[in-house]
Amino acid sequence: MTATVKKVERVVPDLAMKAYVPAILEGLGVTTRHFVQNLGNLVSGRKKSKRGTEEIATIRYPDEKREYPPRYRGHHRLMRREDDQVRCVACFMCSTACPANCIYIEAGEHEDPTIEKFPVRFDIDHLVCIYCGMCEEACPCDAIRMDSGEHTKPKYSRTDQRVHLVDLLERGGPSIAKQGGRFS
Amino acid sequence: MTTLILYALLKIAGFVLGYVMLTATLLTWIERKQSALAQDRIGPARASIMGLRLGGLLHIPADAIKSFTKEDFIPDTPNPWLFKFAPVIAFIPAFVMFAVIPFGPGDLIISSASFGVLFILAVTGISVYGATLAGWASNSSLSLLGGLRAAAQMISYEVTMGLSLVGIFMVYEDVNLQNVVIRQGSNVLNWGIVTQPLAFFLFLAAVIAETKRGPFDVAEGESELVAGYFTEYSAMRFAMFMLGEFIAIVGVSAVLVTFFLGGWQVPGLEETGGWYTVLQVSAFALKTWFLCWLQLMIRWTLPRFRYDQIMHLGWRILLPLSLLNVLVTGIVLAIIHG
Amino acid sequence: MSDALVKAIQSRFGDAVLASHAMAGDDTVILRKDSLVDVCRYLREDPSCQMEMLVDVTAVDWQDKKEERFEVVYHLHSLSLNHRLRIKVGVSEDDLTVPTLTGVWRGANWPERETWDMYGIRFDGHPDLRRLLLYPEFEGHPLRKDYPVRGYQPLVEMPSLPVDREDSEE
Amino acid sequence: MNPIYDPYLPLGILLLLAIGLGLAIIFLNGILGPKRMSKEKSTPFECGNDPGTNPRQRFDVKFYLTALFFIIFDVEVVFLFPWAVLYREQLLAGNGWFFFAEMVFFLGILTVGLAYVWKRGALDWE
Amino acid sequence: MPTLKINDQEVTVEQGTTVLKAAAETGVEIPTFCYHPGLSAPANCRMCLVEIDGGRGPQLMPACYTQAGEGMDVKTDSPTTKDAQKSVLEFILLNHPVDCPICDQAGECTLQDHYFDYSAQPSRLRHTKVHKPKVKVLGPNIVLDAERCILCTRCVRFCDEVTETHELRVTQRGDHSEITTFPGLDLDNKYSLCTADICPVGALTSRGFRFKARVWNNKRTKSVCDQCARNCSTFVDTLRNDVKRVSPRTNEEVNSWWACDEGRTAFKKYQEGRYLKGVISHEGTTNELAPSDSYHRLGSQLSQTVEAHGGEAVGILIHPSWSNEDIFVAAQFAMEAGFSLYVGGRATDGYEDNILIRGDKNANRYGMNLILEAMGVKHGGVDSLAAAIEAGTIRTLLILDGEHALPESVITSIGQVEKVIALAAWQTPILDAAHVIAPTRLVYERGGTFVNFEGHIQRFHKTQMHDVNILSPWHALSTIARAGGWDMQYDRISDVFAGMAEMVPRFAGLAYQELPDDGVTTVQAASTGAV
Amino acid sequence: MTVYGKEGHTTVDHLHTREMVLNMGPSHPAMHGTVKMILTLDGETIKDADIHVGYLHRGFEKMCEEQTWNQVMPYTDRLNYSSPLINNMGYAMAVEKIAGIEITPRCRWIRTLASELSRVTDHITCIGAQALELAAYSPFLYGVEARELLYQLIEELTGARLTVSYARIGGLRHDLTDTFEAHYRERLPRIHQLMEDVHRLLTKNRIYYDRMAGTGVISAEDAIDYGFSGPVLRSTGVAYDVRKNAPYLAYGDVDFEVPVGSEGDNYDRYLIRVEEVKQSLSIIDQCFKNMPDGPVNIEDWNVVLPPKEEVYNTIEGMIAHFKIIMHGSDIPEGEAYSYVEGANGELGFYVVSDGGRGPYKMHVRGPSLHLMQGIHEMMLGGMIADLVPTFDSINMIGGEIDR
Repeated sequence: MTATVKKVERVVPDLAMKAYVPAILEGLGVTTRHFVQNLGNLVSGRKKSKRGTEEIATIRYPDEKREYPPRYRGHHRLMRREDDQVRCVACFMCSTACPANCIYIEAGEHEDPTIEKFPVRFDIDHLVCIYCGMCEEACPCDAIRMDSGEHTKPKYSRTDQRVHLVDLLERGGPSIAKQGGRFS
Repeated sequence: MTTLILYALLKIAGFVLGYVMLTATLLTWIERKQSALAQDRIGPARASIMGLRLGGLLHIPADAIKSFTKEDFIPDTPNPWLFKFAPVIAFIPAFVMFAVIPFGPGDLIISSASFGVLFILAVTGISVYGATLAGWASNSSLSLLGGLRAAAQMISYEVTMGLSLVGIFMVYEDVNLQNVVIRQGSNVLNWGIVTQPLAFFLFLAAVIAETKRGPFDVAEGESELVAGYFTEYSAMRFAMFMLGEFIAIVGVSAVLVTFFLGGWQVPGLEETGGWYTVLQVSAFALKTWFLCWLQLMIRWTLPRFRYDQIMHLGWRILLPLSLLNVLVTGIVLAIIHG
Repeated sequence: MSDALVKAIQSRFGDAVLASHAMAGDDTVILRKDSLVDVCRYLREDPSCQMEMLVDVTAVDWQDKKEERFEVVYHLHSLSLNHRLRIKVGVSEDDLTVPTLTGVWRGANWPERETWDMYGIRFDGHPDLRRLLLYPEFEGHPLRKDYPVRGYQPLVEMPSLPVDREDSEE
Repeated sequence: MNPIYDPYLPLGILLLLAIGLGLAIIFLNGILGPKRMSKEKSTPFECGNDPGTNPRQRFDVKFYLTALFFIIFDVEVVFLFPWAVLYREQLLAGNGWFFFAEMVFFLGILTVGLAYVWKRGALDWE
Repeated sequence: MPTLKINDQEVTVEQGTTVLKAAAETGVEIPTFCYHPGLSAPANCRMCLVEIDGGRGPQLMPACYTQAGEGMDVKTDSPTTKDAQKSVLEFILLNHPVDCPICDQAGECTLQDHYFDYSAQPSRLRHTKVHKPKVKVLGPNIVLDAERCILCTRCVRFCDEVTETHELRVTQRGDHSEITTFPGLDLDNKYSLCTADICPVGALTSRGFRFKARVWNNKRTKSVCDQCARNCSTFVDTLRNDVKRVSPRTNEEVNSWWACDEGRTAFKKYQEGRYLKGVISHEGTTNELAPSDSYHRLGSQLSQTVEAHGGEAVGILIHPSWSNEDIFVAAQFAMEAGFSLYVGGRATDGYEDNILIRGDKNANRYGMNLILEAMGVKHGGVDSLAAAIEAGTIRTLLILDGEHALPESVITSIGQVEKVIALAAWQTPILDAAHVIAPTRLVYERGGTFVNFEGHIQRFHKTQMHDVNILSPWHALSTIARAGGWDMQYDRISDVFAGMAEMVPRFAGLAYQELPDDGVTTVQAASTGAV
Repeated sequence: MTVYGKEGHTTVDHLHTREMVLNMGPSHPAMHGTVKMILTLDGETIKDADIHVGYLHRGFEKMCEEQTWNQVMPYTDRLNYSSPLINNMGYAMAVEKIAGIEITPRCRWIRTLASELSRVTDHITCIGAQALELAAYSPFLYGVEARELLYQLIEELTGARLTVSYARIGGLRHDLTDTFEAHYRERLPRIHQLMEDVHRLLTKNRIYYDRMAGTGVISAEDAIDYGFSGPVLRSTGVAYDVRKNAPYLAYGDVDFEVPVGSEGDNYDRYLIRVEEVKQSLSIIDQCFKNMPDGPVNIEDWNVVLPPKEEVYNTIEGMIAHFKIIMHGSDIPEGEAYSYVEGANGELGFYVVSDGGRGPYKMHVRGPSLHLMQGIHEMMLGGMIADLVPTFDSINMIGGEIDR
């Protein structure tokens, strides 16, 4: 295998470099450029400078929020059926797929024989969760999703980080995914 | 006598407490905000009183309150008293340095002592004690290394600092700072930076080293020594080092302005008195601010020297250069006047 | 390429090679324990092998699945000839020792320490056979199959260096 | 001298003020801050470990050397100041070259000293 | 003795062996749904179709039904066979509902396994599936989901051939076929849960276990049923330390493939009233005690009585459902201290049939007799206990386990005993009379050995764990004895077993750790030991 | 102790200074990734160094033995947390090697692209952190800003910035998004500009040069002997790069150069990383150009999860889905050592399968482990301050050493 090798060019210190000052001035030029342009942006309220290059990369977080991409894995939510019932049938796929074992489910028998099974309890411990998305991937009913677009918020106690069925359902909207052999 | 005291107090209040302390406290904010802007960040903006944020300015009182209400603990050390007073020792020299700096024409100088520059050199010499004693008294290896580095570095650059000023004195024939400023006059071409350009750079480097600021901050180089000589300090004692450092920044900027940037002189303005004085005091303030800004910018631009490189730079480059500067100044002056 | 290598070892060391295979394209020889160092030295020094780099050392615990419970696995790589070889040595539970390869490659040091740490296989002649990843007070060797996944260990006091206070008086 | 230019009194006031301010700040902190000492807090910081060695021991002699050099050179620098202030006056007075030569001689001694320690390796930090 | 080739491997089998079994002998697995070794082979699922060349050219034949013939050439991995398997699976899955999420069988479903192993093809169906009744209750223990049924008729055959109660039948035709009970008949025979076990899919499920847990999360432990003298081999499934299900473990020697409903649901009765702490009752007030303290309490009580009134004054009521080790330690303790030993136990004349269930509801009477006999311990029954209480010779009565079916005479007279102390795992009425109760472990929480009515010794394992401080009966007794000042040094069950094997000739040569999963017959052990 | 006598350096016993033993780390600003070095110092010179790792040990290999093949993926994210995508790909490749799975062409290119994205972020982090610990704060934040732009891309692609869990056995979790390339191109000029700023602040700055050049030197022989790889090995002039020596994924089909150094010092490593960032950006560009359309996952329901549409609506899909999640993908018995060029060097996965639901044995050959076992060679005789750039330039990652 002939590797295409490139020898990196080391800087040979010349007098200008040895004198410290030119490099320092150049460096100061760079930082000052950023400083001046950002100051201009800040004062004038522009997002970007006229050249379109300098911009302040950070945001004032709680006041201003970055929009998460659609695939962002955030707070879990449980979707609903068309009749607003919980879509989850307590199949335990998510808790099985979960590498962190953070999902606790208890199944119950539903009166409606077409639903049969539903979760009586559905707890996720967000302190244990590693937000890997395996549960979402493992769900065979489009019930659990992580696309709520919000991340898990800090809480004051450990128990508060254990979210329950109600919290999860609150975030969930109706899912339109067809299921159970009903092709559209 | 009473008037004398009152007048002195007025000047102290106006200059040291008003201008210097204000600038130093503002610098704690500016350091963060300026670096933030230079690095494409927003910087401090969180502290607020009822939604009012003032661009993060409220962080200054917030920090003060925090520092005051934190536990000030003293580690297990054989020298608790040294430990306790080292921050004060570090703080005082930076503070009293302003006594001999003229901030305006005439008697707008707290102490018009004729030994002005000697006082500054003496005071910066004393400031070595703060860091060294802190490092020693902390009874920690990291602190000790930091303290030793601080001591060696500061005294090494002290020599360059003194030597680079010799040229200034040769040109302006006085060691009283007010007189140096007056001799520089309102003509920019007669200012120290033009007549003694090399000395300016030497002195700038030396004073940055004296204040232990980047790129000379090996004494507190956090990637090696965690926080150097003040690793063990907490609460307001820790803040005193910081405050002392920022006051020292203002101090050395003022000294630089005085020696090299014409002090309170406004270019082209010969008269003094009345509104002119106000203008000149403002000019002094602005020049000092600019140099403060420059020092901060340098700190946020450059990497840190290694300790031996600092010593190398000080003894083998800056010292010979400052000797050379004296020699060249002497020759040039001799040629001009000879 | 490496096939030739396996043959070379076989012809040179004969019965030192217990078996060889090339599963998924990785050439493997299974060696007798006592000839490990000799074979490795040969592999490193012989111009036709030039295995300058010991890539990795680890072990596998076969518990009841194989006759010899442990298998120490070495991966070798030749930078100049760009070929690789895997060497395996069986270690039975009665004699948990393997000769060290630190004399052949200095790079064997830490991986061997890790293997000792995780499997309790002792490397004879290793200059500094301490635990690598776990703390000295740890009991057991966690990557053995009989070590429970949730094997909790008692908390230990933070280890500290002895402080020599006497020299301040000198 | 005009008493208004008396240099020492304001200096003294400022010094007292500095000391007072420094002590006051620390005193105030002592009152406002909590006091909760613990064994861990009182041990010197060494990355979470107990200290490896006692810091109170002989440290590198180079630090002492530096201090010595500083004293030598700084004192010599101070000698230069009066000379520097008078240099131009002396130039104008006409004995400039003699005065200059004096300084060169003095600086020469200084330089020789520097060259000596340099050559001897005392400025080598490894 | 025909010789045939299976995947080019020659094998000679007994005349009349099916190809399926012959293949199994060579280690080749042929997938099946309807075939069950304990039932007749109807060959109706067609999953076991393999390519067999019996001399008339290769053709697909059901391996479970076809007898091995001389010179047969069987190919289980030929393209034709594989294609047949895929087709059969596709056909079976045609109307199978998309139910895995709610189906209890998921995880141990033969259909899932076979599909994954033999097909893994996408569906080609884009039409609505046939719908059938979903939650159809067949009996007290069984519920049917007709959609999931693949009509293998295992359940029908089970009711016809094993229990011979004939409750189930297939009705309708084609894709409307469905399992039903005969009108007016419920599926409520004594073995009805076995139909759920043998159902290869999730059509028949256990109502008790329904939705309680997912099978792949369960921890499965080998155990032995202690509800009658049969000692059926079982699996105990636990989840988070909780017994969820007990199912039969195939053991030709004891229970073949089956187990009765009663034994399998017995664990539920232990879920309430469990003793996790020692209890002291004193004039109507009860106090709790740490387990270890309660053992000490018992020990000192016993030693006090012995000191005051001699060993005879202590009556000890042992239970024939306890394991050999427990009984051995109890007997040794009684001998050592001179206690009077009485044998209690559950009813001995319960329901009995000729399938599995025995009338004697005590798991280990055989083993107990072996031990007591070998040790020569004097022991009496419950009647003699009643007599002794009446006579007033018993000052302290130590009841071991609370599950004794005691005669009226004992129950009425027990109040006369000065001190009634007990070592029990869960609350029973008889324990109301006890003054001090020390907790011990349930049968699911400990290991040990039973000998069944035929002399077959089996080992059961610990399946769950509540508190390590609660000890198994043998260990608790050993601790109690030590606390009372007697010399009993048993801390490991294998030591107990070794001591017992030394003393009981029928156990000679056995070692606790080396008992096979299926157990051994002690009669044989004794005979080989004698030789 | 040496004093300066007539003969130059003479040892005088009674003037000795005690050697100072200094614990550096685990809780130390420079010891990122938590490592402890017990240094023996003579003044400021390092005389001896005993390196203790393991503070981030979390039983990775033990955990893997308990999980299904795909469940291991999130764990691999946390090996080299600066370039999680490369770890993902490395692990997936090892399992695919055992099973003999040939991934789809599009998947190959996406994996290449993702690996290179990760490499860029890793190198930028390393360059920035190195500057940061030499107190040059601005280059660090410019680097972070550039990295952030890429992290946002990674987030768009995978759903998370760091804990990506992107690869799957036999494919990937997602295809590229439609806007991915456009977003990348939009950000590229800014990234280039920021890297240029970093270069202007550092490369020719003498302070930086003095700190970096001639410090942390190691010879090629030592480096190979200790099992070094990646930029550290290349800085000694050995042109070893897995992407060239044993091309995997689509690396055989792209043009790039392997930068090597000559001195084996910190400065060379800095230059190599800067150059590799450029090369990687060029590879990414080629990936976009050459990437074919087509499926991302292989069509084997024994290995990859069926598409959701099939899972929801067909029993076949549902069963395959259930089986893979309950009992793991169908991977045959066997063993394989698969290695990729991680940002710090050869990242190898030695996986043994017993045909079960997950790895029987999993071993990760983290490049940092070998770098750390030889770091004392680079440190001894240097000053304590040199430790900082040296330690940074090998870019020690606790996650892959301690596992």
